[in-house]
Amino acid sequence: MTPVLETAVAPNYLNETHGIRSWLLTLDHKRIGILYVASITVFFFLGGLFALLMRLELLAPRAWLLSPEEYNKLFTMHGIIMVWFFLIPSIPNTLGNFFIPMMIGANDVAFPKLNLLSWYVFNLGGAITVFALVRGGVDTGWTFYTPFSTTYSTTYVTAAALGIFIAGFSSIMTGLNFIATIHRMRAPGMTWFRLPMFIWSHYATSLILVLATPVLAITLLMMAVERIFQVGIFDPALGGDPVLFQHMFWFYSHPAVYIMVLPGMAVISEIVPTFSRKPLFGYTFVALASMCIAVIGFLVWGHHMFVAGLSVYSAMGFSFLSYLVAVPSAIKVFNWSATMYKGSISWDTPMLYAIGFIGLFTIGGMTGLFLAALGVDVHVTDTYFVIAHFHYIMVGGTVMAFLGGIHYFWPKITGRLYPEGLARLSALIVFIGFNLTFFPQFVLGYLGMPRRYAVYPIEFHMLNVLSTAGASILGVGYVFPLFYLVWSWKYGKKSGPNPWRATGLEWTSDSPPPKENFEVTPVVTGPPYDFERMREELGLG
Amino acid sequence: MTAALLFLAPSRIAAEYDWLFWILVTICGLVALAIATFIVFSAIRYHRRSENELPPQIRGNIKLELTWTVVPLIIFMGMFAWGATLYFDIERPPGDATEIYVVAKQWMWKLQAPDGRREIDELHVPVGRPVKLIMTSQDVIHSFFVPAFRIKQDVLPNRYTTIWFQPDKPGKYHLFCAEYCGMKHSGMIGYIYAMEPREYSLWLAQGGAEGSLASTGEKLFHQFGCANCHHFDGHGPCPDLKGLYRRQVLITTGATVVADESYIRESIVDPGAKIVAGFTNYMPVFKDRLTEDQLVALIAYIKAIGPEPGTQQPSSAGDVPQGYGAQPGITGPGTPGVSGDQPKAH
Amino acid sequence: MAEPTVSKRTYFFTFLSLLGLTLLTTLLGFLDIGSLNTAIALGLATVKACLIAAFFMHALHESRTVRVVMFAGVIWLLIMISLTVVDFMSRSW
Amino acid sequence: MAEPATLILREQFRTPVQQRETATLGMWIFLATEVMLFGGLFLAFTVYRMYNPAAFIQGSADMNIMLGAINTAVLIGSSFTMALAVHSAETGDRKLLTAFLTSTMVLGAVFLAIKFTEYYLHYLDRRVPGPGFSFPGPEASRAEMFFVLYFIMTGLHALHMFIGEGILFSMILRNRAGSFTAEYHTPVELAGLYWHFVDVIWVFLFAIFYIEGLHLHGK
Repeated sequence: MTPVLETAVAPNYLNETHGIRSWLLTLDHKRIGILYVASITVFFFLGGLFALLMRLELLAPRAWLLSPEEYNKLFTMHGIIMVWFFLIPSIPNTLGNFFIPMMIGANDVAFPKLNLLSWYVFNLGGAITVFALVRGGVDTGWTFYTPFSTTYSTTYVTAAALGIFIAGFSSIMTGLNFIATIHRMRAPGMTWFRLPMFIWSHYATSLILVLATPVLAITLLMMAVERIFQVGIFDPALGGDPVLFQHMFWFYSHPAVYIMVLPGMAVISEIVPTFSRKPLFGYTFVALASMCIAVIGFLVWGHHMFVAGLSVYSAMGFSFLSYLVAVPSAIKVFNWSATMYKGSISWDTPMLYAIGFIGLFTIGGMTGLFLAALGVDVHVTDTYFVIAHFHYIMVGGTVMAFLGGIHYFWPKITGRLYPEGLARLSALIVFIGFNLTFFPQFVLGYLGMPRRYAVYPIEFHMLNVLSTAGASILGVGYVFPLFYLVWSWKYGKKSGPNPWRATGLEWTSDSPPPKENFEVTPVVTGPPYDFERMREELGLG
Repeated sequence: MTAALLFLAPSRIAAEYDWLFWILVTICGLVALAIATFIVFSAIRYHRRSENELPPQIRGNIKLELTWTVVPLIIFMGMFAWGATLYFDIERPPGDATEIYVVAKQWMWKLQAPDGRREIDELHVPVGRPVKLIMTSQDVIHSFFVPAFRIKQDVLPNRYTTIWFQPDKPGKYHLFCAEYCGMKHSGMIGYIYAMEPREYSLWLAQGGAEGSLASTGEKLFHQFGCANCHHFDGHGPCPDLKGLYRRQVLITTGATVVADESYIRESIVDPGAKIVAGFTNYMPVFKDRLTEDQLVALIAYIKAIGPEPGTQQPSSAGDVPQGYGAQPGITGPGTPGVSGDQPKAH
Repeated sequence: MAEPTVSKRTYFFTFLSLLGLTLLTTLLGFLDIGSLNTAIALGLATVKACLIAAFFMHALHESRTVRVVMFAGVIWLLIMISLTVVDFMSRSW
Repeated sequence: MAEPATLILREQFRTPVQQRETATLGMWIFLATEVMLFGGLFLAFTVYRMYNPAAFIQGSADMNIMLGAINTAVLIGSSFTMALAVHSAETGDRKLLTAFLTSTMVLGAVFLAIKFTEYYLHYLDRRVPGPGFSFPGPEASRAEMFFVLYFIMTGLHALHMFIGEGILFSMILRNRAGSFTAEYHTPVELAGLYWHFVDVIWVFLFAIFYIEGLHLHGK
């Protein structure tokens, strides 16, 4: 039996069954992960298209391409689609779905049917949102602030809210599934402190998903009831308090930021050790930092409301807690850096994305310190400073991590290698384009350009042109991987089970893995990131 | 404009703000630079030289971990304390500030001085005097943002929020709406003109007359029959409004509330909400019968009723002593005064 | 699994206690004791909820993990309500 | 009696105990999400109750305590029969299981019937928020918020009851098909958890909507 023959015919999750039905009705977490990749790719490029149109409009200070109404709808739809239909499911539902069971040595998630249902529910929510978009769009901003959303907007607010409401159930199902899986499905010997950091971070993410998402659901429901029946809940004209809406909205939406970035941290915590060939520095501290972020992250939502009419004392409390939640993020950055120190660092594409992530996340996190400082927040909140800040976290952080993770896990998912040179080039393009797009926005914000402005005073012109120039470069950087990854699925070099010499259980299985993940249930005997085991394989034994 | 904003802070708050801001930029910039240098250094210095390398397997160091937990925490606490102090300064207006009433609506700012001057999307103020803005919205949430003064405050319907500034340098400063408020959000822009006192009085002299805000309020007070029940001798069927402003009021539920602008407003539009202890509520609901502009005038009048009827109330109108109530109201050049406003269809 | 988790007897006494507490809640509600009314109503409701959880829902027999999940739900609810209410209460300070 | 054929061990699990514990954990996590879902409404209630104490107490005094108390008793009774259903499942008594599930369903239906009677009475009293709303006394405008929250919260609870009835019905069908044994009856336990949870929510709704204004009766 020659090796070539073996890899050619080895049954795996991709070739075991064929046809559309076998995909649409699959209960295999790996296939569901790929279904999610397809869905979120569509939403990502849709949301990206909106962003590009917005940047084009902002090329000139006056309305030259779009009317203010169209611009308002574009930033709303960009926000809604990117937040709920790309960022939140981006890493957990694709890489998380695929690799959580593999990393803990299980052959599937706890509730496979729920997993598939979650994908259908997600697409249903997306379809309804896109329907709202096609019928005329929404112009409330992704934050749906009342009373504008309940009383004044004449656009498809209810339909969009319904789409998000439904997608929320998909989030809840995924979070529930992951928690149950991580608690109950671990292989023998896989104790909590032997779990890869990827699992810890996803566990923290799932906690937030299940505890925060229901609050969004009920908030949107109340908003819709108010809008449809014109009874008072949040509208002050009807006896309500619009600040209550903001409390409820940010009780979800601030933790949601951690839903988006924790999985990014999960991926980086895998890539950095593998490509430094060193265990993750301060494993216990990084693991606990994830949990701290998940818990303290629930106590800080008020920092979105410092100028919204929050009481001064309440604002002080929220500011204080916001600084506390910055500590675990700092701990993570320091530990990733320390992991690289004295390592054996390869410059493969995933590592380039990881390095980019650490740098950009650091800038994003540190500008968060500005926004958490009460007095400083007053001037820069609701300006482009905030836009730049959260794009450094969401795009510079999560999207970089997603791309890094896709490249890192690509050989495991497809059994093929992507073209390394092209991939490095596009990583570089993304990094340059990103900084050119968003760094000028920090300056714009400090100079006082408010967000959500379709037209703007002339003094902000130059920086906006720079930003738009960056956006076009960024766009190219995102289209590249789409093409070469699809190409390499068929024509890429065969990778073998462990091209990176990584340590996790997922790399002990074939590439692509068999349907049941492992031939025999693995038994775990040692700590994670155990590169010592490799000594013999490396010829150093 | 841009350069002025960056380097010439036109108010004390703005100058203090810039201090904190640039110190934060320096600290964060240095740390970010250090991290970036360390990572790039590691990536180059420890670049993998052969496929068979196995570097020393270091798993952690407790002392280091504690250091980079505690040190950032201490720095963060410093940032928190400084930021909170500045915030208190921004949020708490000095007692002698000129009070400007701001009514925001889609998509314009209506600003009224105590002497009755009305401006739209423009505000003329003399330098060197604190200005307090008492703001409400007629429709959705807006946000009053003057980048040059580093101040911003959301403007909410059915409630008064306040912010203050004191321009120290003359100039023309942008006023933006910073909370998305619908189609022409980006058009809800205006200017604050800070003028030398001499120019300011010249400018004042150009305008036409209109009654002071409080005297408009007094007219409304009689027109709507408020005076029939609210007597100033303490014997009427309704609470005596003398010296009400800023006083602690005991209400029927046993709680006390401070009679600030929001309380007075609530007591007019929805009298039953917080009834003064010992009184029965006979008052009609004025919810849809008064415009925001009329409410503002009424509140200015009620605030102006000092402890003795007829005397001027010192604390709220302190900074316009010579003109208050007596001086003819003046409208800014080129800005027609608006009376009432268009009904808003929901 | 031959041995049932909770005996019929316990179920029956739980049921009786719940009915008794409902009656007590209702009767005490008729007294005019100011804000104590609310406190008593909510306090007794909490006792009833605990009885249902402990016996009907077998919470006492569940694993530690499940108990953590229960407490997490309640604690997060309290976080949301208390931090929001603090804002509304301290606005006029 | 144990019938091995009905004990389905799904392929992702290694042992039946693991399968059962995972399912129970999943259900409890779901209930935690439900706590947060209703939690948002309880938060809104707390805030507006704080704003308008008099209106909320008067609104509560407007409730029909007789129907409310009876309904609470009915729902507690249904929880009792549900607990007994789980008991019968544990002892493998299929006949009793069907009997108890059916009585739980009947009691649930009685609850819903009474609840909708109440809604109808509110409708006759013009207590339904909207243009037709009316409430005696000076608190009318603020009492509307009480009724908005009342209808949303009890309505969402009633929706959960309907879903619960559906779940119970499917349990009865599965039991008649012989799916449950003393060894395998996890679905019945989970249905029980759900049903009891809906009961817990009602206990709090009863306290905040019916009890607070009772002392105003007869005044």
